[in-house]
Amino acid sequence: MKKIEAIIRKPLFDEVREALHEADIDFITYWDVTGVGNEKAGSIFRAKVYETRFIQRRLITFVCREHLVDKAIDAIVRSAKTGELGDGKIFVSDITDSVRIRTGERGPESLFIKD
Amino acid sequence: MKKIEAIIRKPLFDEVREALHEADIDFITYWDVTGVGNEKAGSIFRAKVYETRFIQRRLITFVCREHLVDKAIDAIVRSAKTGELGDGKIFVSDITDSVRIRTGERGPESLFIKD
Amino acid sequence: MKKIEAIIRKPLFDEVREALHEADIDFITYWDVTGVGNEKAGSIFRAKVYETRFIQRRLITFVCREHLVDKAIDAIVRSAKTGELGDGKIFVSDITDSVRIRTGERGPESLFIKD
Amino acid sequence: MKRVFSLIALVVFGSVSIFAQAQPAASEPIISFGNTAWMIVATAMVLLMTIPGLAFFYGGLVRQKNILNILMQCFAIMAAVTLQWVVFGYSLVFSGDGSFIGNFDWAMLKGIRITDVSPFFISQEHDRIPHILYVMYQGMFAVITPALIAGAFAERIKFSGFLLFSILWATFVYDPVAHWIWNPAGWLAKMGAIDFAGGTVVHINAGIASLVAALYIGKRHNYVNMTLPPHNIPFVALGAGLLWFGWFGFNAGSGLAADGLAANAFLTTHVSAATAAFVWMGLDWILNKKPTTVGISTGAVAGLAGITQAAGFVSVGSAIIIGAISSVVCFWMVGVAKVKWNYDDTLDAFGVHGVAGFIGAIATGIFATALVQPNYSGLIEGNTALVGVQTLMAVVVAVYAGLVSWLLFWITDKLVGVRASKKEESVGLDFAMHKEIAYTNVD
Amino acid sequence: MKRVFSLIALVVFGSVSIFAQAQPAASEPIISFGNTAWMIVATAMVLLMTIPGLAFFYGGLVRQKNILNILMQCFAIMAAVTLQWVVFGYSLVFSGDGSFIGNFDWAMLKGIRITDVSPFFISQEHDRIPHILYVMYQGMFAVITPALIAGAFAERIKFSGFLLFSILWATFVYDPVAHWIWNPAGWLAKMGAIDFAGGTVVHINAGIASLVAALYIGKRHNYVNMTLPPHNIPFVALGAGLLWFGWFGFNAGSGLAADGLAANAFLTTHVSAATAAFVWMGLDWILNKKPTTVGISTGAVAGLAGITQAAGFVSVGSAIIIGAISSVVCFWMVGVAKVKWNYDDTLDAFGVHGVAGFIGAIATGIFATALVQPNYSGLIEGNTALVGVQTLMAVVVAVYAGLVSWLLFWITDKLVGVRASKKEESVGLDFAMHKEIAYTNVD
Amino acid sequence: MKRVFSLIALVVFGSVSIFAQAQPAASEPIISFGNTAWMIVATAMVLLMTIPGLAFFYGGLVRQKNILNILMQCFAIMAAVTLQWVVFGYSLVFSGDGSFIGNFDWAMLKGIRITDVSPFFISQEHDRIPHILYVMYQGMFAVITPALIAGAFAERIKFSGFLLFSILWATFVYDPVAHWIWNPAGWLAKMGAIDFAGGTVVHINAGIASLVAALYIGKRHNYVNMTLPPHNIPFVALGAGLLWFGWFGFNAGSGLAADGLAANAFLTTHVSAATAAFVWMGLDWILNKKPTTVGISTGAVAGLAGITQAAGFVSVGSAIIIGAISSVVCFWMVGVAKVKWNYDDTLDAFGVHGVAGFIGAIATGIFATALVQPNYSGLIEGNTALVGVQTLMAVVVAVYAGLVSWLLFWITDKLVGVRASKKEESVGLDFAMHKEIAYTNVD
Ligand SMILES: Nc1ncnc2c1ncn2[C@@H]1O[C@H](COP(=O)(O)OP(=O)(O)O)[C@@H](O)[C@H]1O
Ligand SMILES: Nc1ncnc2c1ncn2[C@@H]1O[C@H](COP(=O)(O)OP(=O)(O)O)[C@@H](O)[C@H]1O
Ligand SMILES: Nc1ncnc2c1ncn2[C@@H]1O[C@H](COP(=O)(O)OP(=O)(O)O)[C@@H](O)[C@H]1O
Repeated sequence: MKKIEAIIRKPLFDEVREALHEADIDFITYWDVTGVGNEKAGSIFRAKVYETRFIQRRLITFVCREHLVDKAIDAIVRSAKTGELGDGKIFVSDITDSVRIRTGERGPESLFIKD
Repeated sequence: MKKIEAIIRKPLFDEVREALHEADIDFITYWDVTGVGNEKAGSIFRAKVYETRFIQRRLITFVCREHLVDKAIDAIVRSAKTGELGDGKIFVSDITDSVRIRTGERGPESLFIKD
Repeated sequence: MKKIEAIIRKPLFDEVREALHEADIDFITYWDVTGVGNEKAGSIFRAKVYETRFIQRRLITFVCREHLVDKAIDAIVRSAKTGELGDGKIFVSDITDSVRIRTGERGPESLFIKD
Repeated sequence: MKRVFSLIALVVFGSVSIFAQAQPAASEPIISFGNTAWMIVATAMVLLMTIPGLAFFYGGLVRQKNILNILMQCFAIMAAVTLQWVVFGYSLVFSGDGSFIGNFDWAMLKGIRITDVSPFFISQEHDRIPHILYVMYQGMFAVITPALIAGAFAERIKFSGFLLFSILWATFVYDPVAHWIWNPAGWLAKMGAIDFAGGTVVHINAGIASLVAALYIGKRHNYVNMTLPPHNIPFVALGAGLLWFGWFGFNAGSGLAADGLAANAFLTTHVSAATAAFVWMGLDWILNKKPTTVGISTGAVAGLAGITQAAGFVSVGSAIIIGAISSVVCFWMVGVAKVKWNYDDTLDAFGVHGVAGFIGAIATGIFATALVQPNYSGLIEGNTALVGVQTLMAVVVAVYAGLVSWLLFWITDKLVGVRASKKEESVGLDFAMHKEIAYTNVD
Repeated sequence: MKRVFSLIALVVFGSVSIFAQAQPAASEPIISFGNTAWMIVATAMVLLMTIPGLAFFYGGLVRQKNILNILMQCFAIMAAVTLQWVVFGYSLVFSGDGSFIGNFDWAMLKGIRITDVSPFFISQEHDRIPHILYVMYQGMFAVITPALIAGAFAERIKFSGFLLFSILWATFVYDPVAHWIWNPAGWLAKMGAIDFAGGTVVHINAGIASLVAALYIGKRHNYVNMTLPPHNIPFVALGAGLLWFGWFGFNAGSGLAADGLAANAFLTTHVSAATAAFVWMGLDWILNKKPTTVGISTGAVAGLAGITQAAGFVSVGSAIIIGAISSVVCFWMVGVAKVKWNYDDTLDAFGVHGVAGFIGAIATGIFATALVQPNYSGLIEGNTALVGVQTLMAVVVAVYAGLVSWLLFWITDKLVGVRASKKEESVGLDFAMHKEIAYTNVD
Repeated sequence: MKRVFSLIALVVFGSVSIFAQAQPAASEPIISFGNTAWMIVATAMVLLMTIPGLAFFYGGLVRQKNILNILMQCFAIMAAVTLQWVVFGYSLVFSGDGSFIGNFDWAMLKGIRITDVSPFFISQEHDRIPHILYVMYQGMFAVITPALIAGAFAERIKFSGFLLFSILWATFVYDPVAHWIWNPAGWLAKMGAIDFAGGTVVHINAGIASLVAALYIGKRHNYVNMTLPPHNIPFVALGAGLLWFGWFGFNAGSGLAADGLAANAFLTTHVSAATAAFVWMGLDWILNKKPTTVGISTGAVAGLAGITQAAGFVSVGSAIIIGAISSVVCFWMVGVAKVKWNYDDTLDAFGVHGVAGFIGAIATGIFATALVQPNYSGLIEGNTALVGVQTLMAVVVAVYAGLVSWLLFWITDKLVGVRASKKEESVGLDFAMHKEIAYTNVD
């Protein structure tokens, strides 16, 4: 099982979620973060313009089985890319165990619905 | 050392924290996240009912030594389970190093208080 | 590639960010969390003082190449340390893959700017 | 009702000095301290309705990334329309004796001295207010009307387009319509159409413009499958509370005096709002299983808009009926009809204000009673004429506002554009249009 | 003081037309523009106290998951009690000459014409306000009183139970008690008990009901080991500021005229609030090491509640004393006594309003001075009778409100239930009762 | 203008009873219901400007960790200065006939009965308000002035230092300056300097004190490279809206009557605010590419502060000019000059209030017209004297306020310290000074 963490532009969240859905990723968790990177944003405050490298972003994370990883990454890259500085990053790491609290199931089978 | 991440129902947070405390997990960090999964919630807005799969959840994370992992998972499953869709997930992963900032201690010993 | 997660005191964020900058860490992502640990904070509410172990903290995370890890940890410890209970923790883990969304680059080279 | 009488010999009173108030001749109107006291406050209360009242009511309903755009629109209209009003708007509406529009005699308030009594009055012919206070009071109505429209195209309008459209609209729609109905020389006023506090002039007028604007500008992206909960419901309630408070200035102030008529308008306004809020809560509870905060707030606003036209003509029992009907119809409108007809009136500026305005126009024709103002009786007292002229007024204003608003929106679109780009919309108008973010937690 | 005089021949004035005001016979009361101007505004200010004033003061103090429930309660009471008031509440309190309760003569405001002068007055026998304005002004008091109780059972009440209880309470507790004290025919009024703006009728009354309700419904789950910081302290301060503002309508309006008595009530109200706020800040600072925002806001409210009864009877020096005592006692009550006696009055509706109400009742008996109203002297001017009757009034109202509130709460519990389920409580009442979430950040 | 006349034989009117109002002798001043009605409300509106108006305007602009400190300061000043005012402040300003300061004759409002008419009036010599109401109205000005200064040292002040400084400042700066200008015996008043509603007494005075305090206390840590967006812009807009509303009480109330002069002050105030808001929006748009919410709010406040002094002396055309100039100069001040001169006036208390105050002082000397008040003409009507004395007033007050504020700040620093420690500043003043956190999401 792999954990995927994607730091994306907030306004593109809807597109990414749909792309993931098409790539069979239905369970995700996300929250808002602040990112410091290459991109800069200009704001105005009382007659002054100032630039900030602190950008509001969204972090999406999900755990999935290995065979879905590449498809998922492709989906994110496709939907979250604008080509301009600040498109964000995806990180992949290993998950050693997983539990579905409702059923107590452990391991990969906790990640999908058997019917 | 293992890192445990549990995505739970917000209202059950108190129960989970107490269960963890009894399982010797005293150091935890948490924040609020939005989860997309099987569960749905209905809201009302101006004479219309609509359903949303975006549910407010809480993510609890802590790093602990290996021998505490199973006890901790049991504690979470016990306290966070309602048996209905949407009880959440627990993920376990490896931590290669840990530092206590106050003392500079590294490795497992940074995780507990020696007296 | 390693992922570093540091849970620090919010007021020291500026110092930590600058120290990381000097340690060649320019890309970071952070958000606010609540920590439960040894430290306690006293609040007043309607004529009563009460203590809480729920402390507002900030979690900084970044992924970097191995050779930067020790320098980065040193920078954090130096800048985030007050010596009092509650200085926080740093956790290190492995990242198996990394993608820069803008370019599609993968692996370590997605983490820095080649000029 | 704003059925006002312009005095033939205004010039006579021009010379009434404020020091002369102590010994007025019997027939000469004076500036009454009491009525002036009330109307100064009423004017300020109507300002409060726009900022921060309406601004927060609307602002809480949109997504977090668009609230500043709403607040900004309310402030910008307050600034722009105030200037328009003083420079020529007031004159267009209230000067002269043309049937269709005023002239420029009072442009820049030329010739209006601070000692002049208002040539307009309702129930108190003798005890009046200063003319310039009347200018200000009416000015606050001119401000809030275009601000209401902002609810229709929220979350996707270009700011420059919005500003240009609002100023044009204030000039070419609001000013003529207000002239027809509130200037005694206006053709609808002469036909006997009555609108106590602006149910037609303000609510139908803005409501129809909203519908037109919503249709023209089109839906927000993803509108169909988006569930868009309000980002800050306490702000919605704050706005609704301030609107309720300010509405007493709006309605009870429209008699231009602190007398029994004002008290009656206060009573009917409050009771209609309470009834409509209660009914909406009940409908939510029965049909959707739960009573809601946004629902009860919306209900109150529907009741307030519904009674506006009738407040100074009907009695308390009729106010209950008007409130209840407004609530039921608006509930159906925003919950059923809007979904079926599938247009995107973001904050229901038409569904609430426009629809309730219509109800009020007709209801005034039905429920007006000589017990409140001796000269005005409606259908229930056997006068069939009034309901006819009221319907005519509502329809005429709807048609005029509909056509001209469309035209102005089209002109604005050609000149500067009205629709934000898809990217601006998804980034959020706050940042895209104003380079500001409403809430930040940088420490 | 609301020690009002009903005119024997009300019917006489029923025929006073608003047009007759220009030439009043010497002895015939008229509708004064000035007093009416003030009282219209005062009425609107008391509305503002409930929504959004109290709604935000309470709403900011609860946890994020319960704020909408508080706001909703304030709006629902505004709607429901307004209707109750117009339909029969006003009549029960103010009509007839029964000692214990009024009759239904004024149900639906039957027979009250818009030209009628109010049969009730305080300092200005000749220059009065419209009767329907008096109805509205009193109605706002009937609304805010049950709203205060909402603080006692916050975060765990069932909405249906809340609504039923509030309407019953308004009818069976508020209406009789208001009749006893504010209707000149009431038995306590006849004994000489005085309550200028509602220290007993509103604050003791609601305070005792709060205590009873808090005890009946029981503690929130986990109450003992929960630390529950307010979720939005700026909202608390916003509410406190609006309450302070609106309280001038409440207290300075209770003389029903814009005269020296109103100015005195304004002065004592403001000074008592300032003193109490200052004292609470000092106590926090000394005893808890830091002055706090919630503390100074609570102190101001305690001072306002404390002076309410006395505002039109005492002078500025006494107001300082009353403010200081209210603050100290309420501080001790919520900080020490509540902890010791271990009950869960969530937002201290009893600890602040009830307790300060008692202080005000007794203080009026002590500090009333003939310098303010010639007919009312207290203990410091050698009149021992007043403090006795004031104590009696406070005790009688406390006992009556205590017993009947318990009974009504019990009946409500049997009929629809009062306590939210454990699950609803932990999910939060906003979502459980209203399917709404106060703040969302969906973009 | 507050150019007021103290009656030689005050004692005469001391005996005017409120019951005597019905049959006043021609020459004897009475308490007018209408004027009293307006002034009660105006007084409450000025309270609303401080809490919650200014509190939220400032509170929204700071970082999340410092908002409670701002709110707390506004409440604490409301409490402390109210007591100071009643105990001796009012007496220092308005009693006696000294040129430089009053005496203690009215300490604790000794000898002021509730039936006394105010010895001070502007346009209505005969129809006045109760003396105690005048005390309260002026008291609200005494409260808001030191509250304005809080903007200068926000985010780094010690609370004890703040409180001590504010009380000292109210006593040793505000009271004398108000005496010079608003007491007819004051030396600047006698020279003919005029300040209708406090442009000099309030805005220059507080503005200069702000500059001094900002320079003394030094910059916030990291000021240079910190970008500090406001934490809650909707709060800023809420505050600005409430300030705009309340400012009508401030300016239109300063004529102490509900007459044509009040209406004129209302008109000029509103138009100046609208113009300044519009101009600021335009400057932002042209120079910074985008119109902003904080900008338009700040512009409105600049226009309000700019017109304050002139509101009762100039006509509507001049109000447009004053509004526009205030906006442009303040824009340049906070956007260019502050950056260049590199001082840290956190919320631009000097850059907006102080600077606009100066503009208003001079503008009054230029634009005053006999059309508004017959006795006051400015430069445009050929009277060169007035602009001279206005400039003198502005400079004298600036110098006095500058020196004494510095001294008081220095004394406060020695006694209790003014600057929060570096650690307190980075933790945030809310927690460091008050052990409170504004927003929490514990469920
Ligand atoms: N190594 C990293 N570790 C953590 N977050 C990162 C890292 N690199 C980038 N980010 C996040 O991704 C965001 C976008 O990165 P940025 O450098 O601005 O764009 P790009 O990847 O297109 O060069 C940053 O704001 C930051 O939140
Ligand atoms: N694979 C996953 N990766 C990340 N988060 C997940 C994953 N699966 C579930 N979650 C989180 O857990 C929550 C509960 O999951 P859900 O499917 O609704 O319930 P259940 O596990 O009982 O079927 C989701 O809302 C989501 O936040
Ligand atoms: N094992 C852990 N897992 C997750 N978070 C932790 C862990 N240990 C500490 N923390 C976080 O670090 C914060 C500081 O820890 P604390 O015990 O108070 O201080 P110290 O490390 O100085 O003893 C805690 O509030 C918590 O957020």
